[in-house]
Amino acid sequence: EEKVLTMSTTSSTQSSGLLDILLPVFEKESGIKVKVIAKGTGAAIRDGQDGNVDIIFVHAKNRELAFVNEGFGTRRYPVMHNDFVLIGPPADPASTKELSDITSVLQRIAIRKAAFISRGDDSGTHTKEQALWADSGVQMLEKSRTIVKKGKKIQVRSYFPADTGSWYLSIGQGMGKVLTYADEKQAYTLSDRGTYIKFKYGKNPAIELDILCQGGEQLANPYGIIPVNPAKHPHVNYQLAMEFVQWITGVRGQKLIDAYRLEGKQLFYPDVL
Amino acid sequence: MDLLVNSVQSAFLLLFSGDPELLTIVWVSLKVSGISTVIASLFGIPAGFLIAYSHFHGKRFVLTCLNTLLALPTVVIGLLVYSFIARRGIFGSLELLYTQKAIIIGQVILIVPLVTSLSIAAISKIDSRYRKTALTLGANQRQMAWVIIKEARYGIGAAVIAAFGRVIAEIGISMMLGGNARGFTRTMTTAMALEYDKGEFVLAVALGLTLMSIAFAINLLFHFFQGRDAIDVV
Amino acid sequence: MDLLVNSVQSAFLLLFSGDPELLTIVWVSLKVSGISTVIASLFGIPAGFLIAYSHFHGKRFVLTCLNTLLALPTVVIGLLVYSFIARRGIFGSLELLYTQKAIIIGQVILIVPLVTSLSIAAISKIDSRYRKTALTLGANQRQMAWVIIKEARYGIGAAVIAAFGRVIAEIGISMMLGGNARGFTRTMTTAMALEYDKGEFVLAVALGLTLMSIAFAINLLFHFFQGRDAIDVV
Amino acid sequence: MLYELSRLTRIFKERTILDLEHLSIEKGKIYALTGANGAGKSTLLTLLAFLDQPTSGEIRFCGERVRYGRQQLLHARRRVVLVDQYPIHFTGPVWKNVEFGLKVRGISKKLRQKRVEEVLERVGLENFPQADAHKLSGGESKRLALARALVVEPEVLLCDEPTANVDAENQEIILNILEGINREQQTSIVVATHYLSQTRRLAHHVLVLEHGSLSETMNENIFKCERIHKEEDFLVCRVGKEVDIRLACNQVQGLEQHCRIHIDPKSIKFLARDAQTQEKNILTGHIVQIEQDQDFVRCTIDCGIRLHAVLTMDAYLQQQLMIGEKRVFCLPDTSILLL
Amino acid sequence: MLYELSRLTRIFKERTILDLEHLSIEKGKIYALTGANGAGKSTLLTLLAFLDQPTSGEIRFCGERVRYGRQQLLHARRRVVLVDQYPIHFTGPVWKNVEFGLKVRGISKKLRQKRVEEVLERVGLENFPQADAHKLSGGESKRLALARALVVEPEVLLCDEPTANVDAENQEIILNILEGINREQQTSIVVATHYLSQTRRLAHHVLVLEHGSLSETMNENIFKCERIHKEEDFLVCRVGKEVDIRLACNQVQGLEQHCRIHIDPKSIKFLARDAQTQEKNILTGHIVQIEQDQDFVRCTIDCGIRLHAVLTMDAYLQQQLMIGEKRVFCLPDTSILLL
Ligand SMILES: Nc1ncnc2c1ncn2[C@@H]1O[C@H](COP(=O)(O)OP(=O)(O)OP(=O)(O)O)[C@@H](O)[C@H]1O
Ligand SMILES: Nc1ncnc2c1ncn2[C@@H]1O[C@H](COP(=O)(O)OP(=O)(O)OP(=O)(O)O)[C@@H](O)[C@H]1O
Ligand SMILES: [Mg+2]
Ligand SMILES: [Mg+2]
Repeated sequence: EEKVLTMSTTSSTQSSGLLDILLPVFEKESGIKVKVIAKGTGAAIRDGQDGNVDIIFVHAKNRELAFVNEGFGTRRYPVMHNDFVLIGPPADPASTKELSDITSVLQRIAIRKAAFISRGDDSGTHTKEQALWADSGVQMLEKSRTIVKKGKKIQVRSYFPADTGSWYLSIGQGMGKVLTYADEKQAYTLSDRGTYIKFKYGKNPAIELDILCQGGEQLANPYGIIPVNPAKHPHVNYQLAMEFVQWITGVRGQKLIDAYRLEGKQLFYPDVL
Repeated sequence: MDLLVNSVQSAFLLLFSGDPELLTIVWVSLKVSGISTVIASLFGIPAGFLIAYSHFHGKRFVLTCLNTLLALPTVVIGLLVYSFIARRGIFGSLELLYTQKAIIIGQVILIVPLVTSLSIAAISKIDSRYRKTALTLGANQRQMAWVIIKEARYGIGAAVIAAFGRVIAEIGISMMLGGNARGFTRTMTTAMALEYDKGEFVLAVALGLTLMSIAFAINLLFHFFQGRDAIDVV
Repeated sequence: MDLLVNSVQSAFLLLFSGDPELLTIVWVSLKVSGISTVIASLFGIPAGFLIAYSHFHGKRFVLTCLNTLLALPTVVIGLLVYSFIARRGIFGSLELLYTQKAIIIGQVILIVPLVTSLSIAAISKIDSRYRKTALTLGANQRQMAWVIIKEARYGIGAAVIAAFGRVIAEIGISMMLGGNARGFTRTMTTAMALEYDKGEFVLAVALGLTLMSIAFAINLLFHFFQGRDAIDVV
Repeated sequence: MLYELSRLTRIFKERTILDLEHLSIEKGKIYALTGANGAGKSTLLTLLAFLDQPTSGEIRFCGERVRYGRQQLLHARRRVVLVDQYPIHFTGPVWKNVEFGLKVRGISKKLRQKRVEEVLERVGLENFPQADAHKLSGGESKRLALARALVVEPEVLLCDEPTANVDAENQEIILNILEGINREQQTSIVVATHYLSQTRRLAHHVLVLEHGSLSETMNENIFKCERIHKEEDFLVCRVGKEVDIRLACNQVQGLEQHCRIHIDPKSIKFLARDAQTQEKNILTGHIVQIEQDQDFVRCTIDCGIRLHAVLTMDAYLQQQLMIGEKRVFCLPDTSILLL
Repeated sequence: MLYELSRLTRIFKERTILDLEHLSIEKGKIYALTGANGAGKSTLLTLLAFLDQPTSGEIRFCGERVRYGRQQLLHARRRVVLVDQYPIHFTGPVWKNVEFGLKVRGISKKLRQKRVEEVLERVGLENFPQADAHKLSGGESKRLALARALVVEPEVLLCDEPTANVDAENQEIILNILEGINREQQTSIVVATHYLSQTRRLAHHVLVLEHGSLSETMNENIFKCERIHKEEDFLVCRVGKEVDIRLACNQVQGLEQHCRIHIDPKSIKFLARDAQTQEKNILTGHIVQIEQDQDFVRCTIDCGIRLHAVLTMDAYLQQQLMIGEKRVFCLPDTSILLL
């Protein structure tokens, strides 16, 4: 019988093309086929909670840890990381180039009311963006909606800078679409490096946006992999999941990640190697 | 099961919360899909009449093409329209991208084939004596067309309703050409897709149910206008 | 403009490359949408007949509901089906999620209202003398229904084609319930969406054009079966 | 009894179209059903064919009360076939249309072939088996409808105006077919018609409908008239352009400007050339048609309006009525009925 | 000349339905158009109404060659109205249907109101202005179609079987209307009909179509017959169940088992009770109908089949034909035509 491992992951691992390099090798070496379901981080974690998949591979560290704490996952294994970059129009209307620190850049953008595009989709990137806004001291607004879950009323909250008027656009879409949008509107946005490289160097016509701020602990973007807990969902294929975890955090997997180049640029940095 | 129950309750809360953001979203949805449907009907019904009632070489080919266009995926429409109205496209200077107008353009392209093709089906089953009678009684081409369209109104009505349903439930084009910008081009469906992406399934379904209630209200209105007789058969 | 030209060229390359992965994708698309359309038709056409030809209290209400269901967004269908077939759902043990069967279930739900509603429109315009004639000549209910459905075949054919177009071009349900897993549930449209996500616009449109060519071929076949007479009007 | 209808009504949107106290139809007989447009003939035939339900009242068919359940209806309908006034054909060739009734009865292909050929020959459509049924001419289409009914050899054949739109030759043929199947297969037949003169020779009974009820008076000699002036004990009404009729005053209570009158054809009296009479209504007209009506003779007089008179054979021979002759006749008071 | 048709054909799918060498129709006259089912009457009327184009040949209307451009057609069509054989009505009430022709001509609401009321009254539908046109009875529907045409007061009125399905009273009324508008408004009228006896009294000319061409012989006295046996110089054919007709041998070259014959009504000769004759075909039958046909007298004889004979008035008076009488008559060889 065919061994199939079902994995939920964020779109960025898939659309960056990394999985297309990793999985065929893994499949050849272990005889395990990996069925990849790529979606937003929120939905991917949700898949794990619901036991629809055997393993999740995402980038939202706090939520990953919560996932493990609540008993849905056995353990978070760090796999790799890359970083977020703040990009914007070459003309740089908010003059952010003179600043090096991401929080002050965001502050300046808010003060100048320069157009900023937000993912607004609770993805890893969006979670990061919200945290950065909070750190930058820009006043945040909270918006909540009441919904019912398991018979109880609960609030669904979202945060965004106050006084946004028309400069802060929350578009609730994937990274690629946000880049396209920002390019069209010549606006600033926060992106993961992989997608940015792809859209800047791998696409014709390329986006015009440039990196205006990068580096620093605050912009780190770690990816973790978590097998779904068989104690919670007995049907999951924990054994295959662990085989994959061992492989990807092992030498073979880590080397492949390290060697992966998109448009000649390194995208991900292995955590274990 | 849970999901459904929770969502129904949440939908009620949403509907009665009077949340201004939700109202905006509903209004944008209705406006955009309403306008798209009207434009597509104004174009598709006469086109359907013309195609059904003319003889020309390659008519079968045109029909096959129309039916093929029914399978036009929203991604393709989105990208093609995008390539024209993007900043660097031919119509870039009109600044249409990420506006409601852009959604309307895309949606019209999406449903014109549907309205046309279903209108042809409805119109071509109308007894040819209607045409002859109208003409012999002195109708000109336009008046004759009107007679035929009136006789086919139930089928055409169904086409228009189907088209409206298609666009109000449509996500791809609204996302790609509208951009799902909060307060500007966010529609019920893009909002729903967003909540789904976030993993907020209850909220997504609740928004969907809100959409359905609104669609229901509109259909009630439509039925009312279409009149009693349309459905009396046997 | 560029996009279109490049895409057309790429589409040709794709089509004639004989890439086995592409072939799998095409095959999955066709299989899934074909089966969905057949199931939905087997259910929707008889349902349409029954609704059109029976008198019952609340018929108008049923019609309005049907029309409302035309506006059912794919996200809602996706989530509701998901909640049933997810591991924790009632049918979780069937392991349907992220399989082609799941897509088919969702798509059937998507288009049954379309097929039913358009069949009703087609059938209810059929002269009531057909029914009377069939009955007086000794037909039983089933045989009479068959007569009526045959007389309405052009309208019903249009409904089926529209439904097929709807599902083969559909993305949301295939994504949510199929999961776009390569080699398993990747369809033309989810592949397209993926390429779009990757920013590979040319490839996305090229896939779209490939889809259109296939849809065209299928429509040609369909036209061929529907026969010559169906479109002869005037 | 084939059919027994009692206290039957059929109401459409508050308008009572049929209201029959009692009607029996015998087995194996031919009935002609006549009456003005809108009298309810087609509505009645539809009820007799079990294609519609009466609003109230009951229909007994072969002694049993008709029940409107699916299975019972199918059973009854297979014994009765209705040929529509404006027939409609299934899309497809003539052949398929005729074959339909046999096919739904599950009759073998070979037998179908034979019966369809026979019946097409009978109605004179043998040259068109493959023609598109929708493109037939008016009369061909009517004959096809008849063929479709004949092929299943029903016990009861209901024909709504079978000869309308049919050419003279085929009218004869159709009448002969009806006569033939009645004689040879004892098929019971009800024919709705406006051409009584044709049907009279085959019908065993004539039923006249008037506003949905059975009537004694034949629907002929009915005229619209206009009140002109009143004289001592009668009222002068004008029919058509030039004919004045005097109505006795006891009839004319509250008479409106326009009214309709019926003149009993049996009461019209031809006068000898030199006769003297007290009658109020004495008219002169040309005789334009004379025809046999079983034991009677019907005669049409053109006196500005066309009047029909029915005479006994003796009276006819005695009067020596000849075509083209100008004759004087009178309408006794009792022969004129205000409707 | 109103219409002049020359070398006109109309072909449907390789079947030639109409093939007219020449046909002229005069202004201000009433024409009756007759012929067997499928002879092409309706097809011809459709061409005359400019609702269809001839396959070849030309139509001149009021001296001008008809062009099939939109504008020219609209102009011509506004002068000519066709009443269909099986009319169809627009969904909606009777009133709206009648109003249609006036509305498309942009006539004011007030005038429309008046004209519609008038014409409904004329065809006896004044009580149904709000009735659903699709639910009318057969004859009411026919009359509505006529009303719809009359209301626009066309120069030319083409009626396809206007009296079929219409009751006796209204048949009279319709014939009178046609006569009236022809006399008072000089409307030119062409009426396709199978009831020549009715139309004869108003038609100035009778056109007979046979297989799409004009014919001299009336389409009556046409019978199917079956070859029985051959005698010396003639062939015996059986018509119907019992009548034997002898055909002269010069006609019967290669005759098949079944054939059709036409008997010229004008050539039938009644014999004196004691007359002797050399004729081959001597028959006996009852006289069942006699009617006036302008200067002639038509007589129907039932001798197993129904034969029509046409006599001059003199011959009729001399023969003293009486209804019910049994008479002997002969069919001269030249009166029988093999079709
Ligand atoms: N479904 C219906 N709804 C309303 N009125 C109806 C319906 N069917 C028939 N009628 C009315 O009932 C009356 C009788 O109709 P019916 O067809 O029985 O007449 P008929 O005797 O057959 O007349 P004709 O000689 O013209 O065929 C007509 O006035 C008609 O308008
Ligand atoms: N559109 C068509 N396609 C093919 N055949 C046709 C078409 N219309 C008419 N016909 C055929 O042409 C012939 C003449 O038809 P038409 O309707 O003119 O006859 P008609 O003289 O009016 O006969 P009727 O007395 O029965 O009304 C018929 O045999 C008919 O089947
Ligand atoms: Mg009737
Ligand atoms: Mg005809």
